[in-house]
Amino acid sequence: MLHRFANPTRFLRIATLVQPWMAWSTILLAGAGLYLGLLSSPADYQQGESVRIMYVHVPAAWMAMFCYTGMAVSAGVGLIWKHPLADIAAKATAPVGACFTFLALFTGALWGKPMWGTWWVWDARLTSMLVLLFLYLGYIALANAFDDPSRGTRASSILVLVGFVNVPIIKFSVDWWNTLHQPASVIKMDGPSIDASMLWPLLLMAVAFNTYYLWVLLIRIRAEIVANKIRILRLKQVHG
Amino acid sequence: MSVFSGKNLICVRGERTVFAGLDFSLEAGGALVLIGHNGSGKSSLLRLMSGLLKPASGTLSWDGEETGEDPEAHGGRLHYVGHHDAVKPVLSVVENVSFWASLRNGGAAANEAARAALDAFGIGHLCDVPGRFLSAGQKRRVNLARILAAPAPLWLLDEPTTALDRQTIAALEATIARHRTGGGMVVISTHSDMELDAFQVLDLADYTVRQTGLEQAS
Amino acid sequence: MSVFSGKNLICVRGERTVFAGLDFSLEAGGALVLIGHNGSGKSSLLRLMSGLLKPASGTLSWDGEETGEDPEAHGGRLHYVGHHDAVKPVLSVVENVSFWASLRNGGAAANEAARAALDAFGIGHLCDVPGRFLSAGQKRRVNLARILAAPAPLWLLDEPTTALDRQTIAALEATIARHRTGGGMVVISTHSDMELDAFQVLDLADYTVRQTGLEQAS
Amino acid sequence: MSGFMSILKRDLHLAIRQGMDNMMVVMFFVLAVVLFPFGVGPEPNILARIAAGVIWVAALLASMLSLERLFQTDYEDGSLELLTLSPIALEVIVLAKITAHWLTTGLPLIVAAPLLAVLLNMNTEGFPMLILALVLGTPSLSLIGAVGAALILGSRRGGVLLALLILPLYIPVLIFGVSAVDAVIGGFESKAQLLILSAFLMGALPLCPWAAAAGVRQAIE
Amino acid sequence: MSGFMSILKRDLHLAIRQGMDNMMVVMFFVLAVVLFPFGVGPEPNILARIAAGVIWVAALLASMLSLERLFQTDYEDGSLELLTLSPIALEVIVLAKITAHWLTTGLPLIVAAPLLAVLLNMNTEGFPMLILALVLGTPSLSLIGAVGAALILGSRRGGVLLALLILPLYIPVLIFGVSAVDAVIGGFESKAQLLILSAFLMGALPLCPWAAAAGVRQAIE
Ligand code: HEM
Ligand SMILES: Nc1ncnc2c1ncn2[C@@H]1O[C@H](COP(=O)(O)OP(=O)(O)OP(=O)(O)O)[C@@H](O)[C@H]1O
Ligand SMILES: Nc1ncnc2c1ncn2[C@@H]1O[C@H](COP(=O)(O)OP(=O)(O)OP(=O)(O)O)[C@@H](O)[C@H]1O
Ligand SMILES: [Mg+2]
Ligand SMILES: [Mg+2]
Repeated sequence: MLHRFANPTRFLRIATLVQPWMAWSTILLAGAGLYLGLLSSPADYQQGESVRIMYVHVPAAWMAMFCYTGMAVSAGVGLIWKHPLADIAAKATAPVGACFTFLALFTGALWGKPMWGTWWVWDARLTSMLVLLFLYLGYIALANAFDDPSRGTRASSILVLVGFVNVPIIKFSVDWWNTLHQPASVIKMDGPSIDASMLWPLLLMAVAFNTYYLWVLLIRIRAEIVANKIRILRLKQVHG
Repeated sequence: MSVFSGKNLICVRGERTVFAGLDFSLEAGGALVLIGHNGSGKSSLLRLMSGLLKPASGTLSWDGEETGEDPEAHGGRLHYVGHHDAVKPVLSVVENVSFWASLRNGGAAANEAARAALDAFGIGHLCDVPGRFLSAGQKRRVNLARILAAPAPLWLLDEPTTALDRQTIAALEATIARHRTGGGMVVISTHSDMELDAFQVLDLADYTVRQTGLEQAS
Repeated sequence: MSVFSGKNLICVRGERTVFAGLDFSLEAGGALVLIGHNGSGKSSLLRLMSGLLKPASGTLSWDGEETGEDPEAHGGRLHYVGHHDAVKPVLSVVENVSFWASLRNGGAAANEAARAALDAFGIGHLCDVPGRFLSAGQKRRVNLARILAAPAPLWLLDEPTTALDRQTIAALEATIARHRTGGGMVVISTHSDMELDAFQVLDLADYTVRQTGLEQAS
Repeated sequence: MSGFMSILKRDLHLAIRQGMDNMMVVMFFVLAVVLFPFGVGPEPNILARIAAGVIWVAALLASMLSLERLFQTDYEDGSLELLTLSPIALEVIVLAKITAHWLTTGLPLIVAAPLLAVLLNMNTEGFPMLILALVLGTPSLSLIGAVGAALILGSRRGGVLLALLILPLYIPVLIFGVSAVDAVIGGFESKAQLLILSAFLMGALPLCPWAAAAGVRQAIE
Repeated sequence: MSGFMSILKRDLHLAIRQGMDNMMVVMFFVLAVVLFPFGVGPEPNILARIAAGVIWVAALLASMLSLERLFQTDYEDGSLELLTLSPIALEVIVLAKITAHWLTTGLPLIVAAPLLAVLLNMNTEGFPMLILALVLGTPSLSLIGAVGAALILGSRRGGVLLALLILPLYIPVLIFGVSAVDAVIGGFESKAQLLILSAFLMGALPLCPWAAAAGVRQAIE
């Protein structure tokens, strides 16, 4: 059994070192981003104050897709190279990603009410984003649906890979179909088309969301490794 | 002293008569071993005795009273071990056994009884392991522990030694002997040798009952 | 002459190591009998040999080539008999067997091969009976007929005598002897005695392999 | 009575150990409702018009799906045989299993319903009645479904067959459940519908466990 | 190729022997659609408006229900292990099983659809497109569903979990299937939708058998 957790043990040492850095950068970046975004940046000439929802909505939406991509990569690594850490990382990411997705949906709906006059429309981007939330939930459900946890890991890894088809659809849905949702204005080929006074707080928040994710991820991975160890010790105890 | 007997039993399965005109009678402390080639109707007869299967005709009676009249009372006085082990994968071994015991003991000391029964079959150390982690033989032992955890006078065992190792078969034989000394009855179907004291053999090839002394079955 | 061998096999199930550092080697015409108490890992080792389970580490090889490289080829050269009998209740006995034969023989004489195999296990008369009407032992015989209906050099049998009557066990022993004379190999797990010629015994208590002459197993 | 409690406790125990499983019934319910806007298009007024109907149909389907396994696992692993052979009346055993099932799936469904009503733009006046109708209706669904679940034991393709057997029996519950909500939204009384739903429940309570027990008995022959 | 045919033949054989079972998928489909007039009331114009959506949603649910057992029985009776150990590539085996499944359930569904469309008052102009869209869409449903069916093998609460896994993946098929029909009824072109449905099918055809085979392999460990 030891060989399986040789790597995680080394990982635990590194994680202990990195974790406080992540915590502090999250606090500082989010503080700065929120200050710039909510207080010092201008209100939009079209959208008024409600534009400030953007500073949460857009990073959350990015993170939702980023987390799923990360899960797909980890799942692939876990399936092909059987790296235990990759499986644990995928499993630990899922709830965080689901929360980001929910946050993006929720803030989007909040924003939609003043902008489009309705909480929800069934257009391609919103729909594919909702599908993403269900994919996260399906992953979590499948990973926990087996008596043998390693079975759950393998089955759900395959699911993530199949569901990854959805990510490019979210990203490019606004280009393929004309919808209510506006197309990309930050991440695109010919540079961002957004004013610097809005771009900076947005980018700060995006980085803050990222460090927050890494922070939580480290905590969750550590917890998962410890839980695994406990389970194995307990099994050893009862089986002698 | 209680008597369990069947008269002129006919069993029909899948529109085919498996056996007809079968008689048997068993007294307290007795043992009946069913032998016969594959498909001769041993499992069918055991299910019939338990009340799971209804005979096409003929009567089964306990102390002269027909068992079909009060199926709950009959269920309460027997233990049946079939091909399935009824072990829940998410419950621990002791929870599995004590649930069955609690249905009969009224829940009182079910837990202690379960632990004692598991010890008797040599899996006391697995008490807190979930059922999903067990091998074929370990599951069978849990199933056998169930019949020890709550007393009942009549045991119906369908090939109980399946998947068991030598040691556990010996433990089972000892358990059966104790049960009979206490006035219990047992009906067993088996293809392999089991060491029992004075028992009757019912050969399903010709429905004859032979009395056997201190020899080996089958 | 082909050789089937495993080196330094480690098997992990449910996050627990079942066995570690296990070696074995089997030549054409050889037989390996797995013994060990309940839960010692006999079934796990057989599944590992078949490729259904992947070893946590260690290698399995056939004529020096790793079996994991080409799982279809490995599947083609073995027959596995596990705890489930894979008998479809709505198909007749001969349809059941000939389907499995047709996957290997390319469908040609699958039907005749199936009938011959069923005769060998004494259930030729049940050929047209649907699977749902079979008793436990009859199902097991259908499963065993499957491995006779299409030839394969390696037989992996997990407690094949379960539910069989004496006569059929003798028929199985004869079949295994014929298979080995023709250069086949066989790996068997068992708790009961089987009569085999010169075979190796692998005891899962201590992973030692013993060579046995013309005696009884276990 | 102690037998009833033993089995109820064990079934709740199993449900809790299996953690996610009951959540999943609710999630199916949510998903089935959410499919409709995809299917019929997002126009709020049409959605509002069919909201109560869609929620009830989804509740029916969810209840049906989850009932499929009510006896199935016990049947497959041999527990059902042993339960039948226990000294407790089979009717009591069946009733305990149904109760456990409703507590772990029916209740969460009722909690989720108002959220879905919001999603479908349902008139908020109908909310209390929706919940009340579900409280009266879902136990009937569980009871009726149990009969179907017992009847299909041992048959292959269980799910679809079960659907076929019990969906027609579900229809009256559906009709009065929906019309209770629609009546309130339309500004009418809905006492009559509630009385009928209660009458169903009162009728199903003694009848269904008995029929389900008979079904179980013939399945394990 | 002969392996593919062997398995296809055997699965069709099993389906025919089990007689009622495939009929039942169709009957579930019919019943689920028929529930709607009860649920949303019998007004013809509302029914006509939601007809295509309801038929597609019912087709999704029927397909999902019937797929639950695609590998289940083979898994439980040990046949799946033996199939995996046969000299035929598992991907081919899976594809053969999916084909047999579609032939025995997808096709009858397509035949029944126009009847239900009449029942729901759907505009007759949409009928040919409804059939065409179903012909292109249902194979994708079978293919995607097979992946889910493989992944849930051996899990607790199969049916509901399956719903959770594959309904989200069904949504795109639903959306384009419905909008193809609605476009024709509204007097527009629906080539784009048909192209997208075909693209789905082309994508699913190589991807899904592969993923399903991977799922089966890990399930029988
Ligand atoms: C629940 C509804 C909504 C969902 C699910 C949603 C989803 C998303 C997603 C996934 C992105 C990331 C796109 C990318 O990286 O290319 C995004 C970005 C964005 N969303 Fe939303 N959104 C919603 C509502 C809204 C509303 C109402 C507005 C305002 C009118 C809005 C404005 C934006 C903006 C400005 C971006 C940044 C685009 C960019 O610069 O790349 N969203 N949204
Ligand atoms: N599916 C499983 N998941 C986790 N652990 C398992 C599983 N199956 C078996 N085990 C465990 O692996 C060990 C070996 O089991 P295995 O079935 O190989 O034993 P066995 O030697 O065949 O025993 P038996 O004689 O009882 O058939 C046992 O301790 C068992 O508890
Ligand atoms: N469910 C069933 N439906 C129809 N016929 C059955 C059924 N089960 C068994 N049979 C038939 O009834 C006869 C007796 O079967 P039974 O299972 O009682 O035999 P058995 O003596 O226990 O055999 P074994 O030693 O193989 O376990 C057999 O011929 C069998 O074909
Ligand atoms: Mg038998
Ligand atoms: Mg074993």
